[in-house]
Amino acid sequence: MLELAADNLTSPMILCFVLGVAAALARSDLSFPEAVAKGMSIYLLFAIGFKGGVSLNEAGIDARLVGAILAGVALSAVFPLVGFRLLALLTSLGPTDRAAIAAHYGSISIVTFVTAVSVLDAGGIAHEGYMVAVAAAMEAPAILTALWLVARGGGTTQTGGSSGHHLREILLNGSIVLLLGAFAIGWITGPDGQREIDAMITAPFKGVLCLFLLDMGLVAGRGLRNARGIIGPGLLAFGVLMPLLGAAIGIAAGAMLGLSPGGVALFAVLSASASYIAVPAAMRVALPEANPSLYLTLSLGITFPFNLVVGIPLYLWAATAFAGG
Amino acid sequence: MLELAADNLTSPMILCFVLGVAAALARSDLSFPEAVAKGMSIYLLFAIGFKGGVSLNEAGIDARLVGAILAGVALSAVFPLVGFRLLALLTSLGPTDRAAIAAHYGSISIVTFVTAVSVLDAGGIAHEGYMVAVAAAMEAPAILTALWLVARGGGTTQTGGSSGHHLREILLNGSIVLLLGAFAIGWITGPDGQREIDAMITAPFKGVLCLFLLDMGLVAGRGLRNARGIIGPGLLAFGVLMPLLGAAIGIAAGAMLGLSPGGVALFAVLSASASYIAVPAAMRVALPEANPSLYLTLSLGITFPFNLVVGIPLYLWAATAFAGG
Amino acid sequence: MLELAADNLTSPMILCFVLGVAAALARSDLSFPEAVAKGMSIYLLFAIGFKGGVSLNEAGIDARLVGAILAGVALSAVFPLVGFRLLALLTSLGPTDRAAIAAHYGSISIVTFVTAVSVLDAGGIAHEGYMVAVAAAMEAPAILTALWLVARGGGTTQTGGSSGHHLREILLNGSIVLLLGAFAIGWITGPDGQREIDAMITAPFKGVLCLFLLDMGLVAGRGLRNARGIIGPGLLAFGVLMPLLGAAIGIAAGAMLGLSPGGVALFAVLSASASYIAVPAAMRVALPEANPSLYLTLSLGITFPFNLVVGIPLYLWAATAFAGG
Amino acid sequence: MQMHDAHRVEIIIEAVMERRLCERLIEAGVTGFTVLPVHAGSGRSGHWEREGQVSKAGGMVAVICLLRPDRVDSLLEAVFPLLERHIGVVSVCEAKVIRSERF
Amino acid sequence: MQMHDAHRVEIIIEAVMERRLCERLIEAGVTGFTVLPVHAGSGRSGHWEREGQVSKAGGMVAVICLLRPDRVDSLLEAVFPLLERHIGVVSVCEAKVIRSERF
Amino acid sequence: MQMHDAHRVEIIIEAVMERRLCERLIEAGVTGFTVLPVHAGSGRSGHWEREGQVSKAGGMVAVICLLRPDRVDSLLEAVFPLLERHIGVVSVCEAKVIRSERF
Ligand SMILES: Nc1ncnc2c1ncn2[C@@H]1O[C@H](COP(=O)(O)O)[C@@H](O)[C@H]1O
Ligand SMILES: Nc1ncnc2c1ncn2[C@@H]1O[C@H](COP(=O)(O)O)[C@@H](O)[C@H]1O
Ligand SMILES: Nc1ncnc2c1ncn2[C@@H]1O[C@H](COP(=O)(O)O)[C@@H](O)[C@H]1O
Ligand code: NA
Ligand code: NA
Ligand code: NA
Repeated sequence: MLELAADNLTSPMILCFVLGVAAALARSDLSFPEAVAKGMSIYLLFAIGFKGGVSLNEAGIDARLVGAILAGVALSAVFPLVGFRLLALLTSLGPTDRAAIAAHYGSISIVTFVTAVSVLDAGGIAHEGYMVAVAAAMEAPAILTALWLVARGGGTTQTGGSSGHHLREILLNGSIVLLLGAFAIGWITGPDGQREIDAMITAPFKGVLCLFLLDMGLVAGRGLRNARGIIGPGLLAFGVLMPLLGAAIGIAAGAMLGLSPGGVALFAVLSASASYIAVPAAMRVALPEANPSLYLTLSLGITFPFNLVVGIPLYLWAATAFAGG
Repeated sequence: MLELAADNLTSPMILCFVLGVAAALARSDLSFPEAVAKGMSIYLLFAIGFKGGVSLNEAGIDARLVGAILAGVALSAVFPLVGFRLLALLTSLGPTDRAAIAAHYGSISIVTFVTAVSVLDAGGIAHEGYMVAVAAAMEAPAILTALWLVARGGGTTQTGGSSGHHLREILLNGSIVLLLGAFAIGWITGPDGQREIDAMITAPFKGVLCLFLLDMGLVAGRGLRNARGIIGPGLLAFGVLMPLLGAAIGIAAGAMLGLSPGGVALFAVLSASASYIAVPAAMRVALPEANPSLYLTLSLGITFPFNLVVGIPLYLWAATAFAGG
Repeated sequence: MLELAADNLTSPMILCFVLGVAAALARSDLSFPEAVAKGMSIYLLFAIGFKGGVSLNEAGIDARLVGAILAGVALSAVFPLVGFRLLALLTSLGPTDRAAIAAHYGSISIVTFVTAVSVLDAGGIAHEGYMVAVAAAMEAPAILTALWLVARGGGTTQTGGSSGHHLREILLNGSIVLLLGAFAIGWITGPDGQREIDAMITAPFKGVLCLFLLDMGLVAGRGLRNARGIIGPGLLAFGVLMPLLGAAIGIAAGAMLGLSPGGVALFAVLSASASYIAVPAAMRVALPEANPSLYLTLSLGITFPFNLVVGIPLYLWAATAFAGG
Repeated sequence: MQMHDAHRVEIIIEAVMERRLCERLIEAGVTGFTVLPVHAGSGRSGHWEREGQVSKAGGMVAVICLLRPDRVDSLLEAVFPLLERHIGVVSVCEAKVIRSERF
Repeated sequence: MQMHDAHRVEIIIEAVMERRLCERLIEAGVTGFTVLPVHAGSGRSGHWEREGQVSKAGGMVAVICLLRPDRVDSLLEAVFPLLERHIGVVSVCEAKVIRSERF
Repeated sequence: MQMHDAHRVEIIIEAVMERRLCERLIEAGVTGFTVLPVHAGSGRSGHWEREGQVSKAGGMVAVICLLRPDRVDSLLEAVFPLLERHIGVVSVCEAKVIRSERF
């Protein structure tokens, strides 16, 4: 466990993230163009989706696949309820802010997932390829729960356009479509397809991930600098407790589904991670009164680094201990 | 033939294009930044040009090279006359729109060409490296023919700047310069040069092509959505018949030149394909009265997918049957 | 020597630069999006920094490392004094313009350095990995000397913000932070880290460098076109003599430090090269009265190509002859 | 040259609302509008910049709409529901245009 | 602060015409202009956006030119031939500038 | 719709000065501003474009600031020291805004 953590701390990926945060806090003008950041994110989503699809093609459809997806959807839908309540205990925020924050923790961070997959691969730990599909399935349900929480409390959640319009927009979000589309392509084309494009999606993957984490460090550091004073001790505690809680539930669910230790660890990582791309955008549309500094700082500035540095090795260790490795 | 077509349909490249069209039609917000799309296009043009130049260096200059280039220029110049007339038969469009559309079909689509080269390479089918130079030579002549068609009919074609200025702009178009420049560099440096940069221009090529086709699918799908109702049955027929006609003439010309079956297939692909980068821009400058929705939708939304999905395997089969493979 | 020069002239890298210059002079509209250019530059800085750090990790810290960095700082600080004086001899420019130009020559061009490293690697010539750190150390001191030169002459150098603010901005410049950060990461993670991301930072490196040089050729050519008539014979002479002078001093310093012939050549290249990214931006802030056309055209349009085409093989030959190879 | 009175409306609004705003404008019957990218900004909700960002959440666009003076009010009324709950600013300048038949 | 009368001309024109327009402006003797990128737009010829596009064909730029009121007419006359046949809009606002010697 | 008088200040300034200008504006107490990217330009110091550039040296940004008419002077005075020594242009237009409590 300690060794894993130490290895993790000195991996190029974590160090790149740290470099980014440090540069931003020191007010360096180092930055990535928006288009480059988006390009790297497209690449990572495509590659991870495709490889997941190929491994499903190789392993064949498994009864557990359906179970895992349903469990993922259920957890994503339920976590915001947990988060909403936990935030009420730890902070004095109003229901709209609490719902918006909670939505982020029900959904997932694909980069945290991708980093965990890289750690597993580096350690030679097997895991189910369809976890990518589970990741995609977990992106959206949390948003709906959060909107329901606000609507139930008498808040308004829609702006311009019917609620069906809005739901469709959430489900057709670019990152979900790309992840599932690439997964489907990988599944259809299988190992033959992978051979054709392997040199582009496998070999440079980790290097691109390093640069992307550097960029995320820059953005997170900038957010932390601008948001100084916004995150009190209660929110800070939430930013660490919520992922731990999520991971614990994720491990239990994964073990109950009978996933491999690697798969259980990934389930824990998905459950623990908080969205910072799709959900913030959805919240700006649907809950514009919620303060974006709160959820962005918490998700990208606190929980993301926590999961990256402490969480991934911890969840992996716990999953191995629990699911027998 | 059927096997080829089926293989083609389930290749990651075609599936990526289909994913893009589907996402756009479903109104997903998935999109590539403009800079990323341009970056991928620069990469593809550079790589395909360079590799063509290297293979010319290896094979040595061939009498057929000159013949192929001259034939390409002639076909590019003549096709718009054919298209202009065919459009008069099939549609009731005015001469300016017909000339503008016809210009696109005389010129070529480099991505269609690149995809065909990938298919040939995957199938181990040899082809002349200098076909890249033929592709570059075929980009511009069609534009001049179209302008002549309009001028002959009494239309105006110039805006600001002499006609020499305009010609120069067409010939120094970025994609022509990059393709020919990379070709020249590949030719000068030969296999030694290729060894230096091979890891960047060969291995990831197909993967980048997949992502580029995904982007093109998104743009094509958006165009189709916006242009609903613009393309009547006559235009639709043109968008399929013109490439078939082009391909037939291309196969005949390629076989008469004595090209290899792979080379004949590429000649057919060039003849069949329609420009959607260089020519639309030239038409906006020179024939601003022509309706861009017509030519963009036709070229990118109809003919490009037709060639990608049906055309390439068909032309390859015909070329092999005809030129003896 | 001649063979080296000829090899250099027909390398894909030089030819790409030449293609860019030619396309821009011919007024082709070929261009790279700003975001793509910045993305390539981030990649190159990261890769070269990381690899330098790894090789320091392998070689262990060497007394010479400290000496080389101190020597680099000293040369960077002193060269502007030399340049300032030489410009007074060769031109009739005022002190502000002379100081601004001189700052560029005290600092370094990382792309010239990267190209030289590629040439050494291709020729199998060993060199100290920590030269990357020397490069980073040489970026900033020249700027301070130039500001001191102007302040001493009674000129004003600050706009908005204290001088400490300004110094901090210079030292935390994005390219310095990225280069040193990647160096540190490479040093910490060592060969293990390199193995993880090697496929991304080593294999495609030269290909990306080629495209980046093509872009630099386009920018340089555009600058030359716009600046026709600005560079008189005196400035032109400076643009060639100053790098030669710098290289000579660099070779002497490198040899005195006991660097390997490859290391001496790199020291010469750093000394000879002129900044065109960090220093121009710093000069716009601190010496807005200096004419940017002068220093940009000189650095990017004259000295950069001179070093690329003539300088690198010359300095390498001299370093080998001098430091015994 | 013959010039005609017009108004230039500039709406700076969150990027996530771009699609909805455009739909509203078209429904409101404007003849056209142009969307400019925005790089950074500052307001009561703090400072933001687009560099390095993937999410659309932090970012704005600027929409410029030229129209006949008598249409400004109906445009503003059509888009006000969007603006009311979202951060953003709207300004209107008097302007002259050529080719009034276009507006 | 001392302010001077000026006009702010904004020309939104097809990206393919940018080079020609700039040449015209310089020929017409303006002291300067600034070109802003455009992200998307809508008009009688439909809706377009730049995302994912490689071709310059579908896209516009916005050119801003500040100049002395008495020069507006000659500028418009110089660029009109370009505008006449191409899609795009031109608007002129009254403005004040500092440092009038620059215009 | 209820509109209020405001001024629209547009500062086109070198990209390297963006950070300093923003700090100045905030110090000067403006409630907000928006920064637009600039693609190319021409002036007495020649023509430039951003395509392919890595250095911030050649390039501008456009900063738009809407504010109450009585605050314009103090804003201009606050930013003038920056503008004086750097290339760039400043223009002020009269405008109307909705939601005046925001300015
Ligand atoms: N007075 C203003 N002038 C120009 N843009 C503004 C102004 N106030 C706000 N903005 C823009 O609107 C965004 C949100 O403003 P706010 O709601 O005040 O945080 C800012 O980040 C700016 O981009
Ligand atoms: N009223 C308008 N206000 C602002 N921009 C416009 C307007 N009308 C047209 N445009 C711009 O000009 C382009 C072409 O307009 P059109 O010729 O009407 O299709 C549109 O896509 C918009 O970018
Ligand atoms: N009259 C003007 N109208 C609009 N932008 C201008 C004007 N004059 C200068 N500029 C902008 O300011 C930059 C520097 O101008 P200058 O100091 O005249 O070289 C130019 O490159 C343009 O981007
Ligand atoms: Na989660
Ligand atoms: Na064709
Ligand atoms: Na130097």
